Amino acid sequence: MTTQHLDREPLTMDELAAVIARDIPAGSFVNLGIGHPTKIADHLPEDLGVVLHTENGMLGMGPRAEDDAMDADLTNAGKVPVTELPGASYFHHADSFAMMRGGHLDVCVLGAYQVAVTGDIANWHTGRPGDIPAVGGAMDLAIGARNVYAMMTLFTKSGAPKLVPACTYPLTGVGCVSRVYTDFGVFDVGPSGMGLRETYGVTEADLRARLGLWT
Amino acid sequence: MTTQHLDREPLTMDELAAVIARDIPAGSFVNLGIGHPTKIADHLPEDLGVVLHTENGMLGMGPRAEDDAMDADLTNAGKVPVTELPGASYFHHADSFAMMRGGHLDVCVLGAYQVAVTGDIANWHTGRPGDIPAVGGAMDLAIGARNVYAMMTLFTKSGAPKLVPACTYPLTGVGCVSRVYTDFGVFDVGPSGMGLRETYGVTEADLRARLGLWT
Amino acid sequence: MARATVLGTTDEAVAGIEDGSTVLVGGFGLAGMPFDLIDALIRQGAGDLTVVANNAGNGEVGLAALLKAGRVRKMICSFPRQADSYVFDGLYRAGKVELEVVPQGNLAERMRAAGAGIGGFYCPTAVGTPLAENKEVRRIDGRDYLLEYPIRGDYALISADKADPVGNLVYRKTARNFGPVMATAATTTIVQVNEVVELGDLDPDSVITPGIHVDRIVQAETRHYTVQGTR
Amino acid sequence: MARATVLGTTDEAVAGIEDGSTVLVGGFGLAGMPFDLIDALIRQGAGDLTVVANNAGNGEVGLAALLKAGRVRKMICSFPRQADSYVFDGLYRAGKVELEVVPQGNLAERMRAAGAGIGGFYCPTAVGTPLAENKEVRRIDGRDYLLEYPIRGDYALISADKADPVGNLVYRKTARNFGPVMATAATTTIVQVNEVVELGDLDPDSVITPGIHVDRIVQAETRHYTVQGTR
Repeated sequence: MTTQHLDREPLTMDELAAVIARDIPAGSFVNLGIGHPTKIADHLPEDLGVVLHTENGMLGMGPRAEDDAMDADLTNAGKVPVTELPGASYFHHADSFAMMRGGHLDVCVLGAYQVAVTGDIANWHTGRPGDIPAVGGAMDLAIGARNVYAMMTLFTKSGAPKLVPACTYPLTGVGCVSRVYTDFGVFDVGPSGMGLRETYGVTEADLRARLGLWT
Repeated sequence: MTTQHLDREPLTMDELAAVIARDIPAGSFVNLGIGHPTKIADHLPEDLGVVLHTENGMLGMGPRAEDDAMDADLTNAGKVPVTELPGASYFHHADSFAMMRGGHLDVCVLGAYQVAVTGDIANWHTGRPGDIPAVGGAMDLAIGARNVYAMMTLFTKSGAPKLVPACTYPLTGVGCVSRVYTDFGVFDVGPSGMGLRETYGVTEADLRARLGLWT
Repeated sequence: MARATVLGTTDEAVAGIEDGSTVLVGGFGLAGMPFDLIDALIRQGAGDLTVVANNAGNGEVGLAALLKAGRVRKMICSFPRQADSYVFDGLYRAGKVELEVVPQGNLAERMRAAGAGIGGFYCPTAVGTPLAENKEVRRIDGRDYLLEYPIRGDYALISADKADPVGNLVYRKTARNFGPVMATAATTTIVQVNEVVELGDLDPDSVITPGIHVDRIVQAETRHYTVQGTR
Repeated sequence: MARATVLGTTDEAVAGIEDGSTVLVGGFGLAGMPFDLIDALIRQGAGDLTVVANNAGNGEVGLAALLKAGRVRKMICSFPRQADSYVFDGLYRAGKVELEVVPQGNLAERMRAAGAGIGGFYCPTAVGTPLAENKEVRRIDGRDYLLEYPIRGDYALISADKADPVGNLVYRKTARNFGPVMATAATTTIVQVNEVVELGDLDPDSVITPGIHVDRIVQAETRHYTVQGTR
């Protein structure tokens, strides 16, 4: 059953961050990928008890550090200075990625170039000749959490869908994404097929037509 | 060239411990197996800077703890209460055995039922029916250090050599021992053949004859 | 993995452990053994357990008491036979408990692999020995290795020195032993601690087990300072 | 592994590094980067290096300066391309440096394997992606894994917060990153620290890198507190 939010425009990335934040269960351990997903942190109420993991070796990450609070020894995975919350802990990279790969994180939210209806994700490399490949922790994150969500605009600037039958960009992970949050709608994806949970500023029928994914 | 110490009896286990201690280079990281090898610690001068590893998770182990110094949280691999020296560190079992398996220890001295001239060692299981097998860290220790030495009496109580062409007891490790310290003599062993370094209370010729290892 | 919960009693801490579970039990001999949790597990009644631990109990306390109560179907451990392991020895000889012997370092590394999402690893330990039987051998860079698989637990019962309310743990001396590894390898990790401290009281740089690996915390009822053999 | 030595200068600390060495360089971006050791390595002159690090340099300092000096034949890293990685970008596009991209977690785990004597391990990361090319795939319990091999270093250059005279290390916050793993994976581990403390000043329960993994220690000449992008 799809909920259609038709009394409004499609979501801004900040509104989308709030929508994702509402879906994160209390007390979860969460990794927010570089880029748009970082914004989700601003919408997590403190009393929800969500603990943020940053793969460069920390649990209990607080908000971005400003001015005097900036410490060169305390950054997030995007190398942005951050702060430490009470109950934080530090660990080395092998332990940090063991934590991720071992399935200890509840949710990871990743930005994406493309997500396939099968749950494949492409977010590390455009594949364009001359582009320097740089994967960082993307592939580890993609397979690491119990629930991997993608957060992206649904269409490219030129209007091409980024939710696709099969990714054309080099893959980051196979069948690992279970939900895709976009400005126009929220989708379930994976091996058992795709479902449309919500639409924003567009009807289900219009969205299906525009994506060309259903017949 | 074999050095023959003929003006004396064969070594006691305590004297043997002192002989081994003299061969341990200054500043080495050393693991001493349960049983006779534990005695070697008593013969390591403090200024030699040898650091003792105990595989249950400690570097910088000090002497056995007595009376009030006994702490249930501080034992060696034989579960004997020990003490902590300045500069000690604690770590968990996976890190401790990674340290060993990764070749970071300079010397490990093990007790043995049998050692083969090829460097095989048997020290964990008699193989007798009804005996409960218990390996502990023996197999990890046998392959873990850069130099693995065996310390044992050369003959069983019934007079059978324990330095043998091939072990008859179940193996602990293959080709891993490089030197065998015994009450009657010190031997080099390994893939390149065996050599007799020193004898105690017996001539080289007598010892060779008694072992029946050389023709 | 919701955040850790601090419970009031060891009985609450071990609630829900099912018959047939695989339970990782911390400790090296008596050091670090979670005595109170094991006593609670005996009261709780779960049986047909597979227990993974370094030893198979000492005297009649802790793991030995669990064995004596007949709750253990199989022991996976490195060193069952000790001077005071008579409870296990008797059960084993009577065919009442199965035994799988695993080298100590492999026991630790296989649990680490389970916690770290590693599917298997090549290990040089035990090559050419009876414990290599039925294991795949692979030669890498001129050295032989055995393929070892992860050991996972449904539950881990461990002890630590201090916990904060979100489950961060620090340990004391060699009582640390298997605790940090077992905490990562079990679906539900239950910890008895000497002390529950306030949030913010642990130095984040000195935390050994981050709270993400801990599910239930309980303050130990009695602090065990008994040295093995002197009990 | 003789015991660690505390040296007076960074030049002494990097003495003897040969042309063609594989050097593991700590740091995640600028956090934890051993700036002084890299500067000393540039003065020392070793070239034709294979450098293993998370990134490929920022601005013109640290690793970027080493690259700019033309000493690096190959970079093995997870994330070379950054906003300020123009030195590497230029060299790479000019064909003057080779690049091997390794997922960040695999980079860490492969160095851990080297330090832990593991011959190889099965890892689920990168299955089905271009980075799986030429890697052996194995299905274990219904999931596919890639066989990954250890990455060893001849030298590791890392930074830590404090060392004691026997080489025990503690780190500060996320500057810890690759330090503890690289320390185990190199034949010779060289560490710059903010402070060398007296023997006994570090709590043995809080030591992160035991001294056995450390060979040379030097106090950093300047304490780097520059935050990336604000330099």
